[in-house]
Amino acid sequence: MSTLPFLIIIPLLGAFSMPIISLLGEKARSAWAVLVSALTLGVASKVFYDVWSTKQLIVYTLGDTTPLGKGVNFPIRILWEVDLFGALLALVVAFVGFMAIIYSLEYMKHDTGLEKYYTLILVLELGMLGIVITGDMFNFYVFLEIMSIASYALVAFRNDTWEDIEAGIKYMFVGSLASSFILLGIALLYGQYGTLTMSYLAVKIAQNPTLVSKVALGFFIGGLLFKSGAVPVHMWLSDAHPAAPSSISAMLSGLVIKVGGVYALTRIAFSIYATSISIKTVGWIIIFFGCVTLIVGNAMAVIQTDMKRLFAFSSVGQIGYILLGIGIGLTAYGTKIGDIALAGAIYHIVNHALMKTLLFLVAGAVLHQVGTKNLNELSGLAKKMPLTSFAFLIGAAAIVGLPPLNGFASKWLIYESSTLYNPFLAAIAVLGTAFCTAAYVRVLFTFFGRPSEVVENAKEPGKAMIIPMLILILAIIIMGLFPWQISDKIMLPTANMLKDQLHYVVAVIGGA
Amino acid sequence: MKKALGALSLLFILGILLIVAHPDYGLKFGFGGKDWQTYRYTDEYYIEHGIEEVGGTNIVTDIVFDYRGYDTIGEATVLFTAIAGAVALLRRWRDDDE
Amino acid sequence: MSEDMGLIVKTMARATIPLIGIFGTYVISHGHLTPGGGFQGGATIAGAGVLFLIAFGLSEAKKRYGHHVYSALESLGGLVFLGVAMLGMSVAFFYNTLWRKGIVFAGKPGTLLSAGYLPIMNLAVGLKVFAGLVSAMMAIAAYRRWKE
Amino acid sequence: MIPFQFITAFLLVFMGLYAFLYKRNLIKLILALDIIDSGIHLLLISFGYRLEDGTLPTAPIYTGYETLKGTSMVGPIPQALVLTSIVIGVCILALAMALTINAYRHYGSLDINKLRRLRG
Repeated sequence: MSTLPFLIIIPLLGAFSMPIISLLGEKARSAWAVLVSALTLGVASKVFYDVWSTKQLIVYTLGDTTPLGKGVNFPIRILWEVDLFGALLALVVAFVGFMAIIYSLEYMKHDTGLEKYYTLILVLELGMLGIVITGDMFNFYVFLEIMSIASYALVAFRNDTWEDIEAGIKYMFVGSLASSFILLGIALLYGQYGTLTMSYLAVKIAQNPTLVSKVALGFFIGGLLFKSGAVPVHMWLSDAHPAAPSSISAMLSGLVIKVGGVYALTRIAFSIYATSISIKTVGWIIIFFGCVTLIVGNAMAVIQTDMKRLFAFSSVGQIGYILLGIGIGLTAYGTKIGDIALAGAIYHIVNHALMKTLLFLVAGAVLHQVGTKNLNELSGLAKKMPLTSFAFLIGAAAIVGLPPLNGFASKWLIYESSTLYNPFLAAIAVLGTAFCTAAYVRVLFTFFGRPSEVVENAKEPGKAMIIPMLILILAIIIMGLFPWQISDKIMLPTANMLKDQLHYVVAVIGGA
Repeated sequence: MKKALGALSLLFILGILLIVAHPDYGLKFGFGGKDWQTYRYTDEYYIEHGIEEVGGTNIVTDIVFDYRGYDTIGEATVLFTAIAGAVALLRRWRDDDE
Repeated sequence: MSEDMGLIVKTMARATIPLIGIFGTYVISHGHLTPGGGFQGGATIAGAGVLFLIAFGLSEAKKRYGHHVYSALESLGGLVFLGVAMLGMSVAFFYNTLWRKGIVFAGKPGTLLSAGYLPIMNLAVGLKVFAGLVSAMMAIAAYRRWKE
Repeated sequence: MIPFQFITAFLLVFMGLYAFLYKRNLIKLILALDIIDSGIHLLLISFGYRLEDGTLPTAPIYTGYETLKGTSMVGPIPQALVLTSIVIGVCILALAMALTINAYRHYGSLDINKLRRLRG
């Protein structure tokens, strides 16, 4: 019996039974949330290890032993199709979710409505896990909606402050419009090809690439760029991520924009469309958006005075790097440069999830202990909160890309591939990094400056907030010590597996 | 300027959708006979085999709960989430009296 | 202005609410035979709740509504759904083992006790949708905090 | 000749997008989202329609009185998908209403131009 179904069943069980468990009291509720997310992390590691050690896709059919119907050669049931990319992201999602839940034990202690909070955070994790393992277009839409609705509600969770409500409303309208675009694309694909399974769609589109499939791809790219916060439509991100509670900001910035945006874009582009239409044009579109995002996001980060808003704009900038890597991977499909760029993008997704989670947890600790996130009032924090400041130092150094830490290797892969492909793109990427450095150095000077009045009485937060930060620091440093081993052992096989569309198709419909 | 740009992009989207809807370029309406077998093979499979494989005479329910049952549990989760979210958002504020 | 809607409406509501409930239960329990199913039937029964709220007023409805009861019922529906889906875990998640192996609910297609786990799932989803919609409605109706 | 079913569906999507861009009331924006969704549902449902010679299509439900098994039943998948999609639409509606009520309490208005306190 496969362990894969428990990746969904355990968080689902946890979320559904949360109202009953919370009748037993506050302790039981927190313990249940931690237990469920820890078990999910265990299952995710097992699934990742299985896929990684065998280098085989896991195909799991819901409701039968085989996806194909009786006496026919097309899939009729929903199926899960997990390749290394999906398994890797599932691991990261489970890990960051676990950290965020431990962190919120203390961070959210003074809020009301915590029963709903833990339900929603488990559902958010469930939605992302569902997206990364699914192999069916409509099922992808359903889980995208689960993830989105949970995050709308969590952004506006503190309903007694106007920032949260305003940010929640903006996020909800933009996100629902994007979901509608994606649903329209799925409807068009069904109308033309009569199936919803991703791998069989790939076969059908390769046989008959009509105009409809291209229009549907246009709708997918539009909707998913909305969801990932690329630049012309990044306004919701810079409002929603600072307004949410910090544990949620960490999950939103670290995971949601990647799983719901970039992962889905990559999966659709590589696994469905890669060989059937001229993928080069699509790649250049993504590169264009990536470059604009890179410059604007990082440049906007420099001029912010609100710490969480600075981090949110920095997230926009980092999404630009990832989009750039994926775009080069698409235009140079099948060459060595493309592989390097793709591996760099995947590596950067993982790294950025860890770094940005750490940074938002630091911001939350400061907000919780000092009560403000305005950088002009926070000078001299390092003397009062040395551990938190150290965590910030590590996170900032990693996101800028200093060599001993993990951000260096992934950024280096993206620079290297873009230099080989087109030096102009590399120049843009370096320019973005310069802006990024400026923004973080500014925060650093604030932290180590002369102590101001606001921070006089600040002290370190409690254990439940310190421990997740320490674990994340440890993860960043360990990943920084073995960058090229990780790149060779995990990221390059992931890129190769993602690129291997034939394997993805054959695993479902057999040796066609 | 902004308004004109928005209107233009709206018209562009509508135009593309209408081109797609034209039978010569893309989608067709009302398949029958041989076309039905080539374009709606999955629906045909469900209509043929639904009763023996699942047992319900309502094929839509067979699909909703068996063939695509996983979608339905997702849908139930969406409902659960939205209601939890709505109840959480409509709870009392921290500084409300009573 | 009083909260409820007067004698005529209240009497009519008393008469129709049980009928709506029966019709909703019929839609749920015959979901695998006729048009309808768990979602539609559950929404129908929740409609009876809306009628009660409008006809009798908020304070009367609040007396008969316990938030914990309804959220526990909702999660119970979800748990039953999940549990039934896991019955055939030895083969696959969502494997319709009751019908394929013919244990219970395995009558001739077209009768009430057929189609394996479909009737149980319909009941679970109906319970969940009813409880969920009623609690959402009560949450929206009870939220009146600005000056009117 | 473009089938009028598709034209209707796309016009609904167009109307929804128009309202989404140019209306300023929060409730109207929520309705706009719902109209876009309705258009997509109409499109999906019309994909399932079937035209056979001589017979009218029926709903995909076996009643026991069919003369020939499944001669012309309309496609059941779009109906199942629309069923799921409608519930998702309702959920977004409920959440949007909850947010709107909160916004009205904070701002005393439903005008989206008033909701511009956050600096982009």
